[in-house]
Amino acid sequence: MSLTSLWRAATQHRLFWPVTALVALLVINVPFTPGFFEIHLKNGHLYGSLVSIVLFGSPLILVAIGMTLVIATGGIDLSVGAVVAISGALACLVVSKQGNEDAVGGVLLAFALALAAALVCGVWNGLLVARLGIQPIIATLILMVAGRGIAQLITSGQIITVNSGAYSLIGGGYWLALPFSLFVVALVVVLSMALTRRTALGLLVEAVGGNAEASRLVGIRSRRIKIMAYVFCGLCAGIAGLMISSNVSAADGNNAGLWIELDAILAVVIGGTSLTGGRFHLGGTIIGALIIQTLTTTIYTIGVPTQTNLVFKAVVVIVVCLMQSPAFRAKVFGARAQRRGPARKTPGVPADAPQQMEVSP
Amino acid sequence: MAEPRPVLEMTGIVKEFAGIRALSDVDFRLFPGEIHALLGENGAGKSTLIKVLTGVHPLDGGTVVLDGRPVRITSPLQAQQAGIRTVYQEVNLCQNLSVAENILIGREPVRAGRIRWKELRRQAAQLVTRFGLDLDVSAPVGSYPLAVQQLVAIIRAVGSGVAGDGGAGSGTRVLILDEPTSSLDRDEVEELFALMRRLREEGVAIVFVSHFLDQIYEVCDRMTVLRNGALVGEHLVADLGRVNLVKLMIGKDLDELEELSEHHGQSQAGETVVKAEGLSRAGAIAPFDLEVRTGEVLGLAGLLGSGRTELARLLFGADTSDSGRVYFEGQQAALREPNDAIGRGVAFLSENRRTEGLVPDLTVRENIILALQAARGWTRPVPASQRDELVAKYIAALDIRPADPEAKTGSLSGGNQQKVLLARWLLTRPKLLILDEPTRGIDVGAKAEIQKLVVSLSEEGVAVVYISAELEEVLRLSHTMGVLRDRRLVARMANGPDVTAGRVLEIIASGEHQ
Amino acid sequence: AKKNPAKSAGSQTGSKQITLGFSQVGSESGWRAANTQSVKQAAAAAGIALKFSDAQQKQENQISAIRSYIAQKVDVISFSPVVVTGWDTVLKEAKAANIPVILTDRSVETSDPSLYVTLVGSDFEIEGERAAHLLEKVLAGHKGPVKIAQLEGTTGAAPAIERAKGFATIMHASHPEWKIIASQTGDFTRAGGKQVMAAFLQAHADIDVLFSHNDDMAIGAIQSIQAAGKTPGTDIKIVSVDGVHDGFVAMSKGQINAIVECNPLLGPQLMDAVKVVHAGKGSTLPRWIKTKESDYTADQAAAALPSRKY
Amino acid sequence: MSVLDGIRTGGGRVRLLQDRRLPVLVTAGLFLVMFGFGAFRYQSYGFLDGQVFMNLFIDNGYLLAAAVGATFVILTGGIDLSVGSVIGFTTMLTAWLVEKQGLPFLLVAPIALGVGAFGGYLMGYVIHHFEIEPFIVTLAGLFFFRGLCLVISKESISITDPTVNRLAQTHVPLPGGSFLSIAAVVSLAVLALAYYVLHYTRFGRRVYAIGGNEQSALLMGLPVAGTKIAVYTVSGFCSALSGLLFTLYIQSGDPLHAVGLELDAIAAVVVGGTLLTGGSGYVIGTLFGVLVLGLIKTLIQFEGTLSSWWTKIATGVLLFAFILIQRTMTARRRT
Ligand SMILES: Nc1ncnc2c1ncn2[C@@H]1O[C@H](COP(=O)(O)OP(=O)(O)OP(=O)(O)O)[C@@H](O)[C@H]1O
Ligand SMILES: Nc1ncnc2c1ncn2[C@@H]1O[C@H](COP(=O)(O)OP(=O)(O)OP(=O)(O)O)[C@@H](O)[C@H]1O
Ligand SMILES: [Mg+2]
Ligand SMILES: [Mg+2]
Repeated sequence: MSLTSLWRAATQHRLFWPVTALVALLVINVPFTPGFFEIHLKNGHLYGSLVSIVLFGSPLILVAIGMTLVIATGGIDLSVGAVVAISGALACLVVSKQGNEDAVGGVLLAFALALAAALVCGVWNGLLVARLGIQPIIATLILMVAGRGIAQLITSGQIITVNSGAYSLIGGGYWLALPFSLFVVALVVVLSMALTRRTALGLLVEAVGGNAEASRLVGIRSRRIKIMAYVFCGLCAGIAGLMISSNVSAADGNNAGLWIELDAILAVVIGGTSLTGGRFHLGGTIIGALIIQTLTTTIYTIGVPTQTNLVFKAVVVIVVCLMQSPAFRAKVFGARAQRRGPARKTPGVPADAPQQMEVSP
Repeated sequence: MAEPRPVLEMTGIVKEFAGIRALSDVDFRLFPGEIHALLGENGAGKSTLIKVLTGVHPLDGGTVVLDGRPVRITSPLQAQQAGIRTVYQEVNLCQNLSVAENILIGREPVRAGRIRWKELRRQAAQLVTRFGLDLDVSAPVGSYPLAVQQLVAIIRAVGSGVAGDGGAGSGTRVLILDEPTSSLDRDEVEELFALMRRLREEGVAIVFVSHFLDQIYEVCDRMTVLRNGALVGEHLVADLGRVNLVKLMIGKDLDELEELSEHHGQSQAGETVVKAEGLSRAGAIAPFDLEVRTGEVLGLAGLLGSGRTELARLLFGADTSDSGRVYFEGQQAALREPNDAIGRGVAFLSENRRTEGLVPDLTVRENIILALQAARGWTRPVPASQRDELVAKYIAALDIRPADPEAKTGSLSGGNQQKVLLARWLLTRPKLLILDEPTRGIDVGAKAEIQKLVVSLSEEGVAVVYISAELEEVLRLSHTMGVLRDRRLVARMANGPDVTAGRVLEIIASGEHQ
Repeated sequence: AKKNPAKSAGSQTGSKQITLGFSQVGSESGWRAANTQSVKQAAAAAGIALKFSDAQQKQENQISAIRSYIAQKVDVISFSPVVVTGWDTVLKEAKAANIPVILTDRSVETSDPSLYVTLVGSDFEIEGERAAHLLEKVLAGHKGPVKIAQLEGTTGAAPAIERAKGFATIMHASHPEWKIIASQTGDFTRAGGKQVMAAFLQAHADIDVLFSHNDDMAIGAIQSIQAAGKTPGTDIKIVSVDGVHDGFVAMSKGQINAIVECNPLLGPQLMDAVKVVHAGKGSTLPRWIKTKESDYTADQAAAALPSRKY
Repeated sequence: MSVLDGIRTGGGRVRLLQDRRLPVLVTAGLFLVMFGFGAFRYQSYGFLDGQVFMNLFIDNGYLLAAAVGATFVILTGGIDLSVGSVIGFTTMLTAWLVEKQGLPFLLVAPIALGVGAFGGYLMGYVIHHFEIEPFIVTLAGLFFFRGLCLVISKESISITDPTVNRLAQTHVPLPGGSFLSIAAVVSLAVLALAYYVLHYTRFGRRVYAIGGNEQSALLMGLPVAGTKIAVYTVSGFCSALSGLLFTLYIQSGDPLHAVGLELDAIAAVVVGGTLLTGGSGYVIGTLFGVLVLGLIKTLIQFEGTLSSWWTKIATGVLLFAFILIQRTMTARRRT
């Protein structure tokens, strides 16, 4: 009895379906990789599928978090992939120019420059959207196209390899036996949660995304808010770029973060944030990103034939989305729900209502 | 004579939203050739009943019988095909389409599948003029003021019935009007009533929702009263006096209305809050001077489209002015954005709550807190405790239902949404409060509350600009009156016993003020 | 900073300078960049006016580029086909405008062989076979079954398909004991190679050999292998294709056991061909001018490393 | 009623401000300016040769067809990301059926179109009835159809079928010695048809109504469900058609054909002055959007000195310059 009500409460929860999907995906792996959930210590750090999911998933999580805010303002940012490439390229260039690549100072300088570049990209997008009023998808498409070029310009089309322990830490290294990127992600998540929920930023963003004109009329400086969102998104992409390049100790202007924007948007939506703007859910986004990374890993581990990768991905995505859609559940499991629905009981008509109603002659 | 068979009979109607009962076991019947008032407080369930009938929301229980045949209507389209035409409460038009299309879309005149645009415009213009309106039917409907849009929506609904074309809509059996007059002026209301009477002669059954009791008593034959989603009774209008009606609606006597008679004592002329000199905006309103002092209520009267909203929007910086200057408390202000004005203690309740007021996805609490929060900036959130206390206070003060700060504002009833917006501005403690149609869609009880609120605010020294399509309301509340005509401020005068509705209308008609 | 192209339009101004229209696939990899580099330098060196355009991996772009070269009446058109099929129409137009065409890097399928004069480049399928033969060397003395993991290039891309094909041919022909137990695409990128390899290592404890369709993926994979606590090159033998600089670095460290060189520096050969063709002696050229390439094993790596230009 | 006179005059003014044709006109104008620039800069390369202009249509015919489909979707406020994949899939399916199964092209074509339309229908159905964001459903579509390409075959299939060759190589001569390809002509026909449908049929007006305000459209008693699904079906159909044109253009099926083309299509639509929020825009604008993108490519090719990355950067810069000017010319005061 109370159990069923508990169950209903659980299923009502926003994160129920995303989490279910995630768990399901993880479990699928077990028959193919018996030791899937095992985690053991390999030369000084944790090692196992779950670990690598987190490790390889971190950049996506970061980008998706930034994307969440942009989408909440009713926008979208297609340029994150390019920004990833730019920041990675710039950082690696700087590091590789150092005499001693391991010098922490040089690496920090590289980070600073890369993030500065990412920030500029964010500001650029923000200005195009908020100041010039260009439609977000097209405004960011510009940087999506040109940004790749810039990244390749930086690397002059080559792959810049760095051999710097310090640099490889952020995206590939371990700390306290855990992937260092885990800490970075955690930091960013905490920051963004604080930024949006401890301050009023979250509310204002949701207002702007929910009804721009109304927001203007209550005096919200929606332009600033939007610009901030794009800048934040740019920064997240920048950090992701550092991670991706650091993970392989090399910058690949052309391929780094290729199509990551689509996965990020996917993650955001799976996480329960609507592309029309307004309400946003960072927690959901993180789950969404993990789902996608797990999906990727699953494809590799269960030996899906290469040519069916995409079909497999498509099917999983659509199933997850259908499961989340109340309309779908209503239509499919609707029949039972109907019957379980409240039986019509005689309603409590207020006492002072006339008991018998006069009928017109 | 024997009672004719009802054209529509709804019995035991039940509707739930996420467990909340909006309608419980409501019966409703409608006879051909009658105008039937559907009455109740804000949130009583009127609109929901209508939406359930026309297939916007699925029924959770109960039966609908149309012309003696039980029917299951699952979409507005079906409702139309069954001869039920509806004007929903919030104006529902496609702002991007022309007036003509909004009136006739779905029934466009076609030859061999090809739309005949000339004919379309001709028919539309014909309907519009038949309604005594004079509009450019090829202009986008979004370019017209809300009031005009409401008329267009009405024309769309009744038009089909009148212009008996072969389309899916011909032969209207039932016409449903959910608060059609909430933003209309007398003349339009008159036109509407004339039309309704004409249709009644033709045997059309009309459901009429309104919070204006006089209008009810003017046109309706029969009424059904709801309270808290339950049926309270069905009566002949002739059988039930106002006082009893109100009593039925809100479940308690209402005498405050009388008590709050002709208030406009001497405005204890305080210092100037706002002063406009030659302020204007091309195509919207001609240059005007205006001054409002602390504790003064300035009422703006004028016909639909006369420029009241525009005037207000200029004072608030919602639109930028072409010429003129504004001074707040002495020093000049450049109003580029609303928050320039808000920073100086101005608040503006827009007449158009859906597009310019609500953030429907946000909760009541968030909507209420929004203006205050915006003023404080994103870095300084309103402390939770203080916030909840404020919100709770205003929910109680304005009697917002459901009194749940977590409720999604979009799901509130029209009147309650209006109250939320009012609360939003009140807790910014403005120096100048601009109210454009604040009582639109608000029920009798709440209306009285709001009017009293205005009075007490002015007593606390708040300067108020009060715009309402309801002249009496303006006359009753304001210390000074401004009269607009054709987007020009033609007269300003101190309110007094000598200033009567008749006199104001005279000025509006003649255009000058002796 | 754009100079007025009219100056460089040799063919128009009647001077003897040859104008070559070159349409590059794109710039998807370091290999490609080196290739572009080489073409540009060689052109400059040979005093040929080069009109270069990058097709961003899109055949339609390449086709319209070729069209625009025809419109610009260049003397010779050259391009490295993004895919092998679908060139007939545009090549016919070139022929109609009697502009000779030289393919670089990969060949095309066409109904009418007269549509292009010659191909300067290598053969991916053969590279696959060479890889297999190299693996034989690497595994010399190894007994028993060999479990192979394969890192494929971008799914559907010609090099990926052909290299896999070539490798498989030899394997099936002469090595029943070899078995490909896992094969996935790493999109020719390091990140791809690393992720896929990491997953492979989780799923299959016992991989003996990694065959990677290019060095970048191999380099990525090496990192995963190390993370899994194994020694690349020893616990898992690695054979890959391309021979980019970093590949050789890895090989000199013994992390890669053998590399099939696929030489991007075909600019000089191309320019020679262009001159011949423009002189009207195209018929004297072989249908396929093979690029100078060789195979390397770890022991040669250190020696070869300094000479790697890309 | 005379009180509304003021309103009527106001109406005129406001309508002038909000004339929805403005963006299209501006786009067209800018296109001509750009073309003039090219003509001036590359005159010595025969840029003014009528064929260079015709090549814009020949080289972008398939894009035009796809963009027209996308216009329908975007006008309802939706979006279709599956365009590129459906094109790729169509080329693959066609090539496979014609070459490997030996079916006649004239039989294969309708099959391909049917498949594309059906795919669109399915996506529309899911979008509307299960209330899932178009972006996501069509993104899944993107993955799915691209995947199907590879399932058919990893390798590209060249088409030697004589019918295809004839169709591909037929030149439709034009006065002035220049010519168009069949594909270009077809795409222009599609454009004309789309224009007619959008502006002279009830369906077309419903598309605009839904884009204007779906909720209102529903309450006005318009068949929203049908229209929305139909719109995605149209888009699927156009994508498939575009795929066929692409097959003619390239005479081969390749699993990697038209990757990312959806973005070009969307960009073309938006550059053509259509709002992604729906309800506002003209399919003619889409034509100019396509031409502008094509022209950008052409200019860069004629420049001929740009390295790979400068090509990308230049593309972005030109796009930006274009949109910026368009934006500043159409920007109107807020009312
Ligand atoms: N979509 C919805 N979701 C949840 N609750 C709803 C929804 N629509 C209406 N309600 C609730 O149903 C009740 C009746 O609302 P309804 O709009 O019928 O009132 P009403 O009589 O029209 O009031 P008003 O006079 O203000 O228009 C309200 O409590 C409202 O909160
Ligand atoms: N014909 C019209 N075309 C465009 N805009 C119009 C037209 N008529 C009115 N408006 C707009 O309506 C406003 C002028 O009417 P306004 O709403 O201010 O008068 P009002 O007295 O407030 O009418 P209402 O009582 O309906 O609010 C301005 O916003 C003006 O732009
Ligand atoms: Mg209502
Ligand atoms: Mg008004």
